Amino acid sequence: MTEFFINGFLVFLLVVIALIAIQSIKVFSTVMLAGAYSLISAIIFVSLDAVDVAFTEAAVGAGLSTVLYIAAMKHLPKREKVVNDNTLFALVVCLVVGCLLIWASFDLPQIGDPMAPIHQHVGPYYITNTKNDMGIPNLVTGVLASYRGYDTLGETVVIFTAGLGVLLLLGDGRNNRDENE
Amino acid sequence: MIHGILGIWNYWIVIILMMTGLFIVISRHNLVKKMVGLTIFQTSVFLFYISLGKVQGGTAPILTGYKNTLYSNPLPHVLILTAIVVGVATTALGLALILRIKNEYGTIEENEIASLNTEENSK
Amino acid sequence: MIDFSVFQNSLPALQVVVPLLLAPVAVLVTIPFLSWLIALFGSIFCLYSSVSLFLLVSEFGKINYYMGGWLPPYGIEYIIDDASAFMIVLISLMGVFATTYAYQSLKNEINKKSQSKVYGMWLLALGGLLGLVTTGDAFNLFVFLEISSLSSVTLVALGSKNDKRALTAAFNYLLIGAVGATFYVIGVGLLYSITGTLNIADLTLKLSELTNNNSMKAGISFIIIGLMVKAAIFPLHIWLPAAYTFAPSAVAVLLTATATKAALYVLSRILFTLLFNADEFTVIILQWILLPASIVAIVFGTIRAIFEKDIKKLLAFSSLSQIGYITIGLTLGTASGIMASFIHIANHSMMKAALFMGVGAISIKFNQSIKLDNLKGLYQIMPITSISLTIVILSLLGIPLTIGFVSKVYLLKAVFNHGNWPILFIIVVTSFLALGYAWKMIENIWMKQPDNMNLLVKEDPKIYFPLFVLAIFNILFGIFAYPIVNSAFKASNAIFWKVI
Amino acid sequence: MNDDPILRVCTKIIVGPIVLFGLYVQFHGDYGPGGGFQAGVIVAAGFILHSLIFGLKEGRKLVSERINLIIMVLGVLLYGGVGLISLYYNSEYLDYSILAHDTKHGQHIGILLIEFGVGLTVAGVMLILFHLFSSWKGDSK
Repeated sequence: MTEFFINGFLVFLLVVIALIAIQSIKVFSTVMLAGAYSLISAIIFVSLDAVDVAFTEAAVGAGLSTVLYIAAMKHLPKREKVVNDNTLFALVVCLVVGCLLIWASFDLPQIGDPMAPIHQHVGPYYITNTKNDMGIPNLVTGVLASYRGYDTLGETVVIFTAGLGVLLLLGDGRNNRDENE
Repeated sequence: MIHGILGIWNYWIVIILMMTGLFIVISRHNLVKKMVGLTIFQTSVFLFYISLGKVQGGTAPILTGYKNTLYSNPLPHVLILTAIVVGVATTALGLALILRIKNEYGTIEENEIASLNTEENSK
Repeated sequence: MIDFSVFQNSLPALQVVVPLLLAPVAVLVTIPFLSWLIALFGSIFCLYSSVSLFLLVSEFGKINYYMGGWLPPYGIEYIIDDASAFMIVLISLMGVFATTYAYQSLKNEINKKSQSKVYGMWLLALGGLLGLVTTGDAFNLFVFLEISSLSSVTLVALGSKNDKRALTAAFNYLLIGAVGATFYVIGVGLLYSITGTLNIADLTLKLSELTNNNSMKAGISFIIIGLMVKAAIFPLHIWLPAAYTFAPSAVAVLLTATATKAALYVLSRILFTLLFNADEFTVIILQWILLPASIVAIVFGTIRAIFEKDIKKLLAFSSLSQIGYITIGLTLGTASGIMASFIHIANHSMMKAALFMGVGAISIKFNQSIKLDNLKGLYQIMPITSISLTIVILSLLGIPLTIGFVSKVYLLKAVFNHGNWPILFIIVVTSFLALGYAWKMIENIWMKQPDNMNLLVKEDPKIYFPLFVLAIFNILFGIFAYPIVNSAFKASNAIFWKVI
Repeated sequence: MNDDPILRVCTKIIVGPIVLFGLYVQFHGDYGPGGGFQAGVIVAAGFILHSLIFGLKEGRKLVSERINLIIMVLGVLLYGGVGLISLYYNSEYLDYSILAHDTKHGQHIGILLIEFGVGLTVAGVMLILFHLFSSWKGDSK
């Protein structure tokens, strides 16, 4: 029961943060809120048994993204100019999509139900076979690196693409300036 | 029965969080806020996946060596690890573009940029 | 001594992995020409492997390749069947053309310092698209979707050297693409939660056991919305015109010939594998969402193109309407409809790639964004480019003896067999309306005197060679349509009947 | 960049342990939580801290942009290369079983190798991102 209340409180915090992020006109504080959002999500991931994900979310989502945001904010205006001409459209889109999802949620398995399809098919295979196949206890590493290793290769390529892209976008401008100086 | 209602409620909160993120992306004109909205949207989707993987009374999917331990499903965790990295890649590229846009246009408000673009088009 | 024959068995993996691994090498080599050679080698290797896979598949049937040796649904599976073989041959062929063209074009449009990195990006985009088409795993598809979109966003943004609007175009592409990809992930999550699997074949099997499940319907809808963003289908196309207009011309060639086509293929695959189990729901998606969207796209795109002065934008809006023709074939829900779509996917990528190459060749001479006026008297300045462009424009219109005609015939035949007269009418009328923008270009090229004779520069064979070859292809496959039609027929059967 | 002696001394003391912790997370990832991504980010964080306190120029003396790029590239090539080795031994792409005499051992070696590749790329990319973002001043337009 304690766990339930702690989780409830954390989720409540998430909702509050998201709502403040809509309202706030200070861009800088929105950026910090996004960092807090990631960090609280990471705590929720721990309570949902996803330790590896929590670790990554805390390091990447709350840590590194925030660093990048702050470094970028140095050159960007700190306040946004509020024009609310899109609100109705956005509201309609979100309501439609949200209702579609809520409608879908009625046929979703209940959270934590051990009889849910995902705990019956494919998932159990990893739990029973990882030890025999590769002899390592961390199932997430096993699935990530070997069973779905190709996904991880793709992901490494994605992060490489992003690095290369930012290098092309920001690196060359800087090099030009250095030559001028 | 209480458990049943709770099972659905969790999804609803995640859905509300997703929609707040999407709302920020669509309604705000400030490009940085759009990126923040996207981050919130994506992080909420991660929450959705991770809550799928949870097993009641289970532990983290790291083998303990004891028999009859109940583990949560590792597969959603793997998928979300991938998605987190993809998310940060998108954020980095988006921020780089925003910096360049600020440099060229002098503003990062979408409606001002749009009117500058129309000027450019009519040239 | 390395025995290369062992690699023959792994072509399904290599055709994706080789460009992805050559990309970092191309980045490390700082000499642009060498990087370009690496990119060219990569694309030629892809062509070689995809053609040999195509031949293998047409002889021995579907190839399943298990990454890491793990059987599906536990591991990731690659599927090469008639349909995906058709697509990888198309993508890698257009990749070779675009890469050949890219060297001279990018040399003019991009800083020397960043050129070798651009070729790395180029290879990443190519590899991402090939992976997107061949993967048999729903989540792996997302990863490749992101590789291809992040790399194409960067490539589009590189147009900012000439025009700052490329940056906003790229940002919109990134943002809309990211929201679309997130929708796709939500959809996959919903389907995963009710089936427990990510392998598309296994997913189809598991979904066919479920009937009338909200999560299934919502999940498929989310996946389709996500893919519609990538394929630029009507209400979600907003990123496309600006991205094509302001990207460097070589990039526009690559994107128009491969990126949207790959997304359209994936969409058709999802529509007819996952969706076809849910009967009346299928009808709703096809008849009430995709069909109106494609009709509006055709009409809107054609009309916008008629009133457009900027040629690149004109071509982008024309692409929008041509994508509409492709999706109309899909909405018929018949094998002949899918076949018509596949023929048009191949033909349209050949036509539009050639058109963007021609426009790029002109923009090098004029060194600015080009309006219709800049085409005036082009036949005096660049005769071969003019002839090739004219052939391709005629092909776009659907004049007999060109591939455009083949597309139109098969599309009309499919619609006719389906008996949907209003659609038939719309296709015929919009084809005539397309004359509106096509004629403007032809008129300017052939019937006007050039404004400024200073522009009388010799045209560069390195630029017009790929364009000229594509123009010849436009006629060649218009007369001998058998190879494209036959492979599209097999592809549509593979998708529609799920045989072989 | 920052002249506060306390910060400078503390940073000197703490950068080493941070990188060490990153390596622990890297190579202990198959037993506990962690792996290439997390380790890459942590190692990058160590270098980022160094650059924050001693200045970007000092940071670039430690890892020049060229070396940074090479680290990024090596990670991807290491990962892809392990896959190619499997092909050479007539197995499927990324099948690590052939890396040692028995499959279980081979898998373990393969996982360590590719995780190291991931770690290299992630660390390289994160570091280069930080440097690009913080050294960006905009053109003089």
